[in-house]
Order: sequence, then C-alpha cells, then structure tokens
Amino acid sequence: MNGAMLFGLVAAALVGVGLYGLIVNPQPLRKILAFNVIGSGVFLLFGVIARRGAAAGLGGDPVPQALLITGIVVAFSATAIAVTVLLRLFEETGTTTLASAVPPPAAGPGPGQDQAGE
Amino acid sequence: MSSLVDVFTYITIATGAFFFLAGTVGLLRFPDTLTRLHALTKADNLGLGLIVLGLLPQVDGVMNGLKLIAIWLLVLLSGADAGQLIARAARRTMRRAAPHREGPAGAAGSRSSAMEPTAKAGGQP
Amino acid sequence: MTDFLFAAAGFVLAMVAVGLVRVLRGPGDADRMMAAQLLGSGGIAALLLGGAATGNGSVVDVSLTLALLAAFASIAFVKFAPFSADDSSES
Amino acid sequence: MIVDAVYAAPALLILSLGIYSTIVRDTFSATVGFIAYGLLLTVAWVQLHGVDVALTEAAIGGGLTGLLLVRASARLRPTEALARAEAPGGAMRLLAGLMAGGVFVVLAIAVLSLPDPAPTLAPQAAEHMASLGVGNPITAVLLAYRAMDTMLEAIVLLLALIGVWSLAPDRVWGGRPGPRYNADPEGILAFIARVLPPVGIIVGIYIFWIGADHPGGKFQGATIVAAMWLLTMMAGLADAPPINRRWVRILLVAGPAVFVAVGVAGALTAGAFLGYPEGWAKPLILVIEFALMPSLALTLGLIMAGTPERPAAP
Repeated sequence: MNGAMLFGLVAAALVGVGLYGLIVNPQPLRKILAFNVIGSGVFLLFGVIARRGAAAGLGGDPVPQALLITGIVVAFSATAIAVTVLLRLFEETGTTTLASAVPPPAAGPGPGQDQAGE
Repeated sequence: MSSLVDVFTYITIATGAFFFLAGTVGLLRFPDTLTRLHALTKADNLGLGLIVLGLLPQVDGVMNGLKLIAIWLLVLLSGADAGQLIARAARRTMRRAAPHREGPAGAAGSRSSAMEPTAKAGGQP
Repeated sequence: MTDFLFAAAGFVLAMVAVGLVRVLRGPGDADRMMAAQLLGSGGIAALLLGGAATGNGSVVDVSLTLALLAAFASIAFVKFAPFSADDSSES
Repeated sequence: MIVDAVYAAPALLILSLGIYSTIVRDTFSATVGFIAYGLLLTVAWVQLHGVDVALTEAAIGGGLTGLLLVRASARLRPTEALARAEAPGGAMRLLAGLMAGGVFVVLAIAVLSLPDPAPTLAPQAAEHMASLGVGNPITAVLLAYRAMDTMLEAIVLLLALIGVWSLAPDRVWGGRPGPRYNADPEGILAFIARVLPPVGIIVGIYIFWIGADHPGGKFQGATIVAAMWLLTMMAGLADAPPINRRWVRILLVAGPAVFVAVGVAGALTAGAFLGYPEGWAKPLILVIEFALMPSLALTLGLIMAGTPERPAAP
C-alpha cells in the first residue's frame, strides 16, 4: 500500500507542476503539454484510489479503472482538437501568440514560407 | 532439472543487464550523435534479446513464449529502422550545419565523405 | 528468483534513467529523439522482468503494444522535423 | 528492500520527466520529454494493477499523442523566439510557483488522509460478472454498469473528428485530410510501413479479441489499427480518403449507431436504456464491440490525419 501512496504524492506534485507550466509557458503548445501533465496527475491519483480499492481477488477497483480508460481517450481527443486549432491558427496568421494585440498577418515570416518546407 | 533452467535464466538475464550497462556507458562516453545512436540500438536490443531468452523458460504456456519472441523481433525491426531514420536526419543536420566542410580534406570533411557511398549503397536495397 | 528479477528490472530502469539524462541534454534533436528508443527497449525489458517477477501474464500484451508503437514518435520526427541546424536554442 | 526501491523508481522518473518537460526552454525537447513520460506512465499503470489502463496508455500515449505532438512542435518551430519574448517576469513566476506549491500541498494532504478501509466497488463488480459472461471486470464495467460512459466516449471521439474537420477552409471542405506524403525515396520508411502493419493489425485484433476475458478491448485494439493506417499514410503508400465519401460517413457512425440502437432496444425489452434482457448480455456486448471497433479505428485515424487540406479530386 505504501507504494501506492508514493504514486499518490507524485500525482499531487504533477498537478502542481502542470499548473505552474500552464501559467508561465507562453507558447500554446507548451500550455497543451502542461494541461496534459495536470491531466495525467489526476489520472494517476485516480489510479491510486483504484489500487487502494483492491478487493474480491481483483488488483484494483474496476470502476475507477474503467473511467480512467474513458478519461485517457477523451483527453486524447481534446488534445488532438487543441493541437489542430493551434496549427490552423499558425497557418492563417503565421503566429501562435495569445496576446491581445496580434501583429498583422503581413508582418513577420509569412505562413506560406513555413508551409513550403512540408 | 528446474534448478538448471533457473541457472540458465540467471546467467542470460545478468548478461542482458550487462549489455544495457554497456549501452548506457556508450551513450555517455561516445563523442557524437551517430556513435551514440550505434551504442543505443545495438547494445540495448541485444540486452533485451538476452532478457527475453532468459525469461522464456519462466513463462507458462507456449503462447506467452511466442509473444515474448514476437516482442523482441518487433523491437529489433522498429529499433533498427528508427535508428537508421534518426541517423539520416542527424547526418542531414550535420551537413546543413557545415556545408563548406564537405569538399576539402580535413577531419570532418573526410569523415563525412567516407560515409557518403556506404549510406547511398545501403539506401537502395 | 523473484528478488533477482526485481533487481534486474531495477538495474535496467537505472540504466534507462542515466541514459535519459544524457540523451535529453542534446545537443541536437536527433540525440533527444533517442529517448523514445531508449524506453522502447529498456522500458519493455523492465516491464517484462517486473511482470515475470509478479507473475502477471498480461504484462506481455502491454509490452507487445509498446514494441509495436515505440518507433512511432521517431518516424514522426524524421518525417516532420525541419532539422534545426545545430539547435541554436541551446547555448 | 530491493522491491521497494524498484517500485519507487518509475514514480520518481515520471516526476522528473514531468518537471523537465515543463521547465525546459526548447519546445521540441519538452515534447520528447513528454513522450518518454507517457511511456513510463505505462509502467506505472502496471504497477498500480491497472493493466487495461496500461494498454490504453501504451496505445494512445505511446503512439498517437507522440505523433501528434512531434508533428506540431516541428511545424511551430518558427514561433519559438516570439513566444519566448512573451515569457512572464519573475514576480509572475514566483506567484505561479506559490500557487502550484499550494495546490500540491492541499492535494498531498488529501492523498495522505484518504479513508483507510478504502471504499470499493470491486466486490459488486465481481459479483455480477458471472451473469454477464465476461471474464474481464473492466469490460464488464465499461459495457454493463457504465455503458452510458462508453457510448458517450465513442460519441465524443466523433465530435472531436467533426471539430477537426470544421477547421478546414471552405474551398477544401470535403477534401482529403493532411498533405499527401511522398513515398520515401530512401526506402526505409516504406519498408517498415510494409512489414509492420500486417503484424500490427493482427496484434490489434488480438488485443480486441482477448478484451472479453483479459486486459484489452476495442479502444486499445482500434488505436493500434489506426496507428498502422497512419504509418502507411506517412510512408506515402496510402492516402486518406476524402471526408465527403459516403462509405467514410457510414462507417464512422455505424458503431455508435449500433450502440444507441442496442440501448433503445434495452429500454423497450429490459426496462432501462442500455439494459440487457436476461441471458442476452454477452451476445449484445459482443455486437456492440464488433460494431464499434472499425468505427473507432477510422475515427482515430482520421482525427490524426487532420484537417482537410486538399480538394476531393478523384
């Protein structure tokens, strides 16, 4: 049971680390990564709770484990959408800044140039 | 009988672990990307192979044994290919970083031109 | 036997950890991409050893999935990375 | 002693990699760190006795997410310098650090004070497994007691795909997703894309098949199959279909539609939406799984293939 507790503490730390990254990293892709770190921290915490619920010959409580599988798939689809939105923003404007004063698309390296390398 | 099998397992797994050590030492000691990649793909895959070999007598059922062998073959296949692809990317990067060193003799130049025909020949199987 | 298998798993994991520290320091992207390879072989070895130690047969299926997909990130890297010259982002 | 140290190693490695991919300067390095982090999470799930979760993490975290993130970070590299200029100052960092630390402390206290005989639903889940005829408790939960979640999950994936598609510019709506990849002239990628998929499809179907009685199931299997499809696309051996093709649309909705139909039938015969009539649980679960698997594989593959970029020329 002690090992599961260690994972619980690591999970709590990961949520904190991800939150820090979400706030201080200006690059949106880094924010998506940080959000996934928070998410996996929460999942890990859930996994610890499932492990603690081991009973009836099962290694863990199957109900939270089943919810975890659903959660991982849903987190993946949210990540996929976020990344796609980000890439489309970059294609349209040539930048990914989230600042309110967006520089006009003409300034900076145009998106066409970056796409040419594909 | 079973103790003899266990001795076999001890020896092969210990040897496999040694190759992981060798791979990591190579990763730490080798001077450039290509040699480090070499250390990683060769030593670690051999280490995994030996560990799989050592575990074979310990698993129950033929199916699990076959799956273990399949795992090793898959890692070999994808590891070798990914290693090859990463090496090409690294070489392209090196050439782009130092294009002027390509022609004239010199330490870096002679090495990259020596590698040129080998890689070309390997490229078209 | 169980202790030996656990010790071997721990040893391989330690090697993977040391290798990860080296590989993630770069200097180039290609060096960093080796992290996935490292875990592809080392992580699978540790999983198999741990699974054998605890007698959990299903771990083999997890390893099989990892073995199949471990090369994916590397392939994506080669297909998409613009090959930054010397990684000027690092000092 | 040895066992404890070995047990703790992955947890500490995961934490280190999480910190690394949060604080490292270069985005590509962060991405690679995160991929390694995902692969190690698989080990953690095995340690926590969640082999089903480990399989999901291996398939989605090890395969699809890595591909998605490496692709994006490579393409967004030109924005690095600009983003770095926007980095917040020291006061902001300090504040964020304090807040993150506070969240950690609160969560850690919550973890340490979890109730001691832990509440569990495992006995209830195990008790009814026999009546379902399914040997894997996770599958039993996913398709019997929490079937609504699983159905909505399949629909969420479909919605995500619609979201990805809807980002297409008007002129290529209905077209083919992503760029057309050239066949690799150097041959290695084409080689692996010919050798790996047959093996991968068998493994995917195997993982799907054993899901009834052992760890495995449709999501994990479908992810593996989708990954193999993506491999042949990246190698230039196959092309993504135009998204306005009728067969694509039908195959996408077939799985969720069967699920909903079984649910409605349950409402009529067993008195509850998604209820199974006595003795019919196992065959109906199989019908749902078989119908969902191809739909899920196609949905996952098309989400990864991305927004339509080329007109649907025949």
